[in-house]
Amino acid sequence: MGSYITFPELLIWLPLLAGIICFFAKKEHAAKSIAILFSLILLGISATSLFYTDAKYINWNAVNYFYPNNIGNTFYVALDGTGRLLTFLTALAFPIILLATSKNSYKNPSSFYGLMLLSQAGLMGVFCSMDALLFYFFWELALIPVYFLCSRWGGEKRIQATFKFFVYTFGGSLLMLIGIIYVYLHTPERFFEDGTHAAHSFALNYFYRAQLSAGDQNWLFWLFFAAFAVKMPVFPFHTWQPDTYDQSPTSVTMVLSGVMVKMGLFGVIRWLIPLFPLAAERYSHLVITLAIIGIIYASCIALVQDNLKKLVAYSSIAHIGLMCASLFAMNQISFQGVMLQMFNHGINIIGLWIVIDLIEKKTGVKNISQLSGIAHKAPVLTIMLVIMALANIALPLTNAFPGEFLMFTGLYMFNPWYGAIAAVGIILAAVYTLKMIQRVFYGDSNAITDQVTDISFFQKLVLGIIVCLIFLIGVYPQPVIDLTKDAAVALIGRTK
Amino acid sequence: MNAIILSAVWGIVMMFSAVFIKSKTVPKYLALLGIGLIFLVNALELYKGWLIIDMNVKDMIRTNSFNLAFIAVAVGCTAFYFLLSGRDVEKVGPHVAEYFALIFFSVCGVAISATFNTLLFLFLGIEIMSIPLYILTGSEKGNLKSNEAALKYFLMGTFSTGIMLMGIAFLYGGTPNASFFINNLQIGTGQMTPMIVTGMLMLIVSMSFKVSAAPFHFWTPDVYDGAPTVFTSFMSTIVKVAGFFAFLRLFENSFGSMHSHWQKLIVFITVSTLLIGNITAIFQQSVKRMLAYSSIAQAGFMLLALFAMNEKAREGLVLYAAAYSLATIGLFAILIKMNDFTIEGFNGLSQRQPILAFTATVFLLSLTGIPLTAGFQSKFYMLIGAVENGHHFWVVIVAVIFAAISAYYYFRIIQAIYFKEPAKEEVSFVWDITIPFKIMLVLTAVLIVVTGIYPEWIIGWLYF
Amino acid sequence: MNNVLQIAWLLPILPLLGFIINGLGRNILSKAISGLVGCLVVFASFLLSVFIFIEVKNGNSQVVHYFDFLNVDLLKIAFAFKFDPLSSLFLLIITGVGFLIHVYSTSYMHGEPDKDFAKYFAYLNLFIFSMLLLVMGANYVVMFIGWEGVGLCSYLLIGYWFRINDYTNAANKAFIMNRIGDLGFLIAVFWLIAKTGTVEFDQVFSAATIAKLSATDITGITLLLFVGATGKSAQIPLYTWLPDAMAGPTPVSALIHAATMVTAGIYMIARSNILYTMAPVTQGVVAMVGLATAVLAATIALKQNDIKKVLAYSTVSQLGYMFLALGVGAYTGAVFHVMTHAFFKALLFLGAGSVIHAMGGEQDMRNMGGLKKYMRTTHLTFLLGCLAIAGIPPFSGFFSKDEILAAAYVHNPVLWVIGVITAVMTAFYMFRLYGMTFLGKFRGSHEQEHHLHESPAAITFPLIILAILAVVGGWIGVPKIFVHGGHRLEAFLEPVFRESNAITTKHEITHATEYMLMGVSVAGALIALIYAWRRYGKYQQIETSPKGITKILENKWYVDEIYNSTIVQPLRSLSGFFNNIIERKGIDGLVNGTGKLVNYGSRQLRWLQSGQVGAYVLLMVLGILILFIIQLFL
Amino acid sequence: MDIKAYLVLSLTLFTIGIIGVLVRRNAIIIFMCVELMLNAVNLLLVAFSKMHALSTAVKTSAAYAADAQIFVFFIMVVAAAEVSVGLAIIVMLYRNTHSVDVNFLNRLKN
Amino acid sequence: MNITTLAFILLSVMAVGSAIMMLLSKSPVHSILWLIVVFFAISGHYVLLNAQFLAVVNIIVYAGAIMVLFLFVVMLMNLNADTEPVKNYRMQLIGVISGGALLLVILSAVMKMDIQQPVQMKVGDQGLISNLGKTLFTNYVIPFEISSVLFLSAMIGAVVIGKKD
Repeated sequence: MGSYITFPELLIWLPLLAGIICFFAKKEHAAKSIAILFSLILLGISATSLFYTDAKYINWNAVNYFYPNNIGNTFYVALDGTGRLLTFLTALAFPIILLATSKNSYKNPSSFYGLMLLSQAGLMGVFCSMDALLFYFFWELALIPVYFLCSRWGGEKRIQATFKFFVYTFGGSLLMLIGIIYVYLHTPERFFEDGTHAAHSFALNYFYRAQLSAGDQNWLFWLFFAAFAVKMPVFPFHTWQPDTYDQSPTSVTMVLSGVMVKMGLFGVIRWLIPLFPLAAERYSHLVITLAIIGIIYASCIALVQDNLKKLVAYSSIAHIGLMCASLFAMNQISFQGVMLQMFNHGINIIGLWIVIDLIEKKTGVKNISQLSGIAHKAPVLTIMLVIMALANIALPLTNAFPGEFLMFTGLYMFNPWYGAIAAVGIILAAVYTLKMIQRVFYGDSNAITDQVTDISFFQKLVLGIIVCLIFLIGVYPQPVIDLTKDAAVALIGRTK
Repeated sequence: MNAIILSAVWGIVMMFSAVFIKSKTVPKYLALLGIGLIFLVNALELYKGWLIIDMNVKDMIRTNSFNLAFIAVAVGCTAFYFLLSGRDVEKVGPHVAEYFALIFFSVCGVAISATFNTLLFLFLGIEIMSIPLYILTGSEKGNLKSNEAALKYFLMGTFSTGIMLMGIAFLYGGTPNASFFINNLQIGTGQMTPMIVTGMLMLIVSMSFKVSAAPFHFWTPDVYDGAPTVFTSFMSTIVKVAGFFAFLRLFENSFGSMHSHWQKLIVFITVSTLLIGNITAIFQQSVKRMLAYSSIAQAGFMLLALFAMNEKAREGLVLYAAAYSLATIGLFAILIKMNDFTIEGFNGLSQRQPILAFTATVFLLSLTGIPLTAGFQSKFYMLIGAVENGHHFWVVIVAVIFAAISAYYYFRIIQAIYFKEPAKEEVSFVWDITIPFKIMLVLTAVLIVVTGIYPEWIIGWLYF
Repeated sequence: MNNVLQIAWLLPILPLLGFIINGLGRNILSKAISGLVGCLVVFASFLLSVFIFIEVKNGNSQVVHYFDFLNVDLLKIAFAFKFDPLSSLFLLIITGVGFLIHVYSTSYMHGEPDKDFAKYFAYLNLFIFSMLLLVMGANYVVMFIGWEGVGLCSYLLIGYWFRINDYTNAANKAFIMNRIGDLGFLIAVFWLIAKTGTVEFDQVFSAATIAKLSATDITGITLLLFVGATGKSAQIPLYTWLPDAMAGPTPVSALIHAATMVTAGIYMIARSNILYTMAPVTQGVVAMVGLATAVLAATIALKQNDIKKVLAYSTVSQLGYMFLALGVGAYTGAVFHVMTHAFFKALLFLGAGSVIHAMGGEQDMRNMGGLKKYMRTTHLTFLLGCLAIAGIPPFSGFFSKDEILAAAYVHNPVLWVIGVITAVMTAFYMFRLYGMTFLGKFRGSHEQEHHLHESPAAITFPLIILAILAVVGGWIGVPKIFVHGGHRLEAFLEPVFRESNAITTKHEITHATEYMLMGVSVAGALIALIYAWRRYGKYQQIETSPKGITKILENKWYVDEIYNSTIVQPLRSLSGFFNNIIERKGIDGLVNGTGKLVNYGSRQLRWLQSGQVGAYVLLMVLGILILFIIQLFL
Repeated sequence: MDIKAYLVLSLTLFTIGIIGVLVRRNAIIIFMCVELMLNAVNLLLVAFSKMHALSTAVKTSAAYAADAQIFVFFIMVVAAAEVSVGLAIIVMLYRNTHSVDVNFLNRLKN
Repeated sequence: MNITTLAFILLSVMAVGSAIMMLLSKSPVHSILWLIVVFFAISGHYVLLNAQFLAVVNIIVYAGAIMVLFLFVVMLMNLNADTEPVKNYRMQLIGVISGGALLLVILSAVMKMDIQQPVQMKVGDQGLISNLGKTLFTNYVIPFEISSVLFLSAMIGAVVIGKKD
């Protein structure tokens, strides 16, 4: 390995390959097993890559295909702290999602699984790419399969909802494209191995060396932020999210909320803050204020949500808002907290979606008001959900606690008031989560929930894995934190 | 030069073939042969500088790798056009060979307007390009729409020709050394004389008309809608991009030094074109008409080349020519197979014709400008150019916002293809869809994707 | 390193083990086994804590570090346990009382189906586990882990009968109120980190660190910590959850909502006593709040008819006492009262439980009476408990309460007066309860009367043990005016409060005054006691609609209603506003509005395309004109 | 003679042509107006050629002056070609709809 | 006020006047006749400018061939009557106004120019047939060749469109 093929390449090409294979699979179980098999292999690879973080394995973790062109971009992919963690999250999320996808729930499944894997490839690319143009490529490519998945297999209002989502993100990323171009035109000249040279370059390290005045940074910041803010989403760019989560098939919702929203945060970490440290400094208060408004706002709406999926969607908005806020607190504690929390949030929310999907499948409704007393019909399901929910409200010894603790600490160090106000969110989170548990699971079962049966062994297994992860990281988060140390330090270095 | 001569000659060949060949299918193969030859000789000229006849053109036509490469692109697209829609040309009317002959003459005009070096040849090129189109537009004699379109096109076309000639006259009068050579108008770097301004302005108007840029675009929807679909496909792609190339060539060589003086005109035209094209396209129900408006919208993006007028923009224009033409030709080729041109006609295409559905999606994504398609690369180059140019930055923002809006109507078709249930009656296709046709579609799609991944294979030619 | 402390990590692990066994095996384990497991693990940890206690008593108190919980940048949070007199004492109380209550539960919860039975014990073990974490944690974060853990367990146990909606409501209320407190706790921790960069007790309390903190910092931090305490220990304004928490099974009320969890606040403040000593403002606040709570709860308790509610309010009031003690700097007194209170309040709850058990779930005292002759053990132990809480010498309550009152008097006589009044009220309502329950003649239905019987050994055994403790428990803290050096507890806890004591200026009070104080309070208590005995000894049900102050008291000063209308409703309507107006109409409306606008524009622009050549040419000409104007005049 | 006179004249003719295109509805007349526009251009070109013939800049090569008139010649050529095509289209239209009124051409709109 | 100027004015008035008449006359036939008058006037201008070749060609091609073609077509359709029964006066007014505005704008733009270069009248040999012929067949032979393509396509057009089938 190493000299032949590198981790990032494997991470990108394998799912792509698998996806294309899946398209030609005739039977469902064939397609599904291919998908699961490949995603498990990928998980293995990604897990292995966690043990090769050391600098001396650089040519295992980074590759830079040069091909002659006159705009100076190369196929430059590499794994660094954040990217490694998020690729691992992606690699971890997909097997779980695919396993949780119950049989023949989607018509013509082969293309369904194919598209799923394609989106995985796109995500991997986003997290690996070290070249702005490449990054933009993958940024869009991750979107397209998801668009098709949502509007093909979603609920009845899927087309409008998904299209709203698409236009939102597409517009945002086009603005980012302009920003990329502008920065590109200010990068120094680049000389290639073969003697040819380009006037500018898209490579990350060249972008870091771009000559940008403070004035430029101030508006470039917003061009980039538009794309990331929509993706996260930050208040007030969030209205696509609840509808989309509600309408799209749950497997896709898991991808969206578990992994895809991290793209926005990742973008901020990898591109926004390092490229425009001055502007980031300057606008940090504005962004944090927005994010905190988002936290309170989303939590309040979650209080009165009757639709289970929308409730989770809004709670996710609140969580992302917190991450965004503490990203812009810009100290190492908050950075590492965010990086840790991105991973945790991915796991928790996927678990939450699995359970909610099960409930919807078993009862056929997703309105809290119609559900009641599932607890004594399906105790295991209940326990699982309660654990997920508690992780969602960051109870100690669940994985979310260390992350949120660090984030709040960082935010508080940046400015006590932000920390304090943002922390109100944890109360609201407790309120709506417990209300949801009470309404759905406690009390006496009604006509709808009478026939509910408990979950199968297989589902127990899948959820069990997630629960184990939750507690594992909750009790001993340090290894994950260490993984992101270098990245955070480097980031701090850029901002200073 | 080779392309000009051979296409003219081959037009005559086609014309006479009508006398000897009675079969309806043979002319297509003859035309394919011809276009292949033209591509070949043009390529030879590009690589080796080899000429069919070495005549002294008195510098009235100037060939360099750049415009030869463009001719190669145009001819290549024409070849794809023949391969995809050749069989549909036969469906239009009895005079198949004549249709092909006209197309060849039009290609001759394309070649001229890509290489002209004097206003005379600009004029001739544009005319040679357009007059066959008037005829082709009206070639469906029984169809009133076709007639109407032809008349409208003709009247307004000649009108714009008049404007253009007036402009040329003013330029001639305005230049101190009476000359029609575009690079010899000797426009100083100072303020332009009123005559020059007037002349240039009238040229802008007439060229904008040819490339259907607002507010001179009004003929476009009607003509594209009325003309036989197969010819709409031709005139909305190859001819239009040729017009753009001529536009760019003229203004770069003659008024390039005064760019800052007339850039605001281009800004006005660009923005209004983007606005009208995109906004009006949204509400269209007929896909054919929608594509007409989308061609206007794309024109707005191509105008960025004139707005920027730098190296990247020039490359971008050629890329755009290829990307836009291929995608549109492909779409029209699929559209012809439909028996109703409304968007509902596409409902559930994916279930009946997966290959068509897939390729159509690729074409639409390319037109929208999604990465990995040629469409993205061309837009990307345009944007680089436009940003590099530095003035009127807001135009770029407007452009991308409209690019986002354009997704709205392109994706309506995609939604129809994939997410809507097919209409009950299964006979939604007039003509059978042959295997070669599918293969060609896939080939086109592949080409688009390849260009999207590695556009340098086209750009490389420009600096051969 | 000593081998007992080496295996100290077993202490929390054992209950956790019990939790896991009972939790996973709840479908297969029989009642006997799960009960046995539940009790055994707690008993084991009790033994362990006894050893640890001895170890610590031999002056070997230390911090045992296990692994880094969080280690980021300069912030290092260790997962470490601290063994010192304070924690070891609490360990004893928790595991000891905990064990007794486990035993009690085996019989009390016997009616439950197997799996629920196992679930119950699992929760109980989990509670012990978190409580141990809370107490042993060597820094605020580990403490917070336990802190929220116990909150979770109380939530789970209050909502144990989750099919009844009121119960789950109570559970939610408890958890959310605790969360509000926890928020204060958390922010205090952030503040600490921001200022000092550490949360380890030893470092925080070291003079060097405290030097880093300004007076404002200390006041702020301590106040915020106190907010946490009010949540956990049910003080004003966050006390209302505790009475509702009586929805849970009675042993739970005894363990969590009387003996252990609710004292966490006191433990935490005692733990960070040095900070509080250095923040007189906070101390004042703590004392005030504590006293206010004591009075308020006591007044409410006067008019409650639900036997458990009375006990609950008395708990709140007693906790208020403890905070008063903390407020006036009598940390030892507070801890002392925690211990004694743990004994007699657990005893009282368990007794009440035994009564309820006998009455077949009946909790309204108006339907009881005359149980004396049916259940002797219960009656006797209960009486002892009442005497203890009423502060009648020589029962344990007397000593602790007296110590607190004395300290209050030293600090400010007014506090003392109010304290005494509260004590009197306590004596009154406790004996009102006693009288209504055990004296007079039975007022319940007949089948209840047939059903009446003394509870089995598993119930009476803990009662007896606790009764003994309630009697003798106070003797480790005999004030020096009786026996010199009689206050062994003070001596034992001295190292913990050394710095505080060093700072606070102790002005001794004369023996005479002290006797006088004792006399007054005891006398008051006795009078109230006898009055209540006489009055409620022959209590008859008289149907009179309550009016005036009585009505207010029966409705608990309408506090719940006030909270509901001032906090809950506004929040709900705000959310509704956000959801319906801003989200739907505002933001989404804007987004969709843009789409609509584009569509509209599209529909309008189409009319430009009129189809008329003349019009087209005209528009072209106008276009030319515009271009000319732009070029020439702009 | 001053060139301005010729400018005014031919621009007037040109504008008359444009106005004709605007106001008349008979396709043939419109077409004729376009022809008028072309003639106006021709006139202007010839005038310019004669102007340049005197101008010092191009005295050296009298050929340049001829260019304009050649150009006029080509314009006539093109005009002739256009006329044949245009009239053919008009006749075809007349065959189908017995009218040459452009205002009746509104099957294609919006 | 010499004879040249006089002729110029005369011809100009004639051209403009008959152009307007072409515009105003109802019957297409009259319009065509008026247009022929305009062409004659323009040819007169050519003569005045000593562009003999163009003068001749103008008469032959335009006044002769093209106009006659028009005349034939009109006759063929016998459009001698008024072909525009319903008048749209508003449209006409707008048309005239905008056209006039265009004229004014262009003139105002062009008249600012500083060329005092007179136009050579009656003399000068560029316009002579021999000269033009020489230029045409030396410098301009290629455009000449290529313009044949136009006629070819026009021819085909006649076939494709005109031919009845």
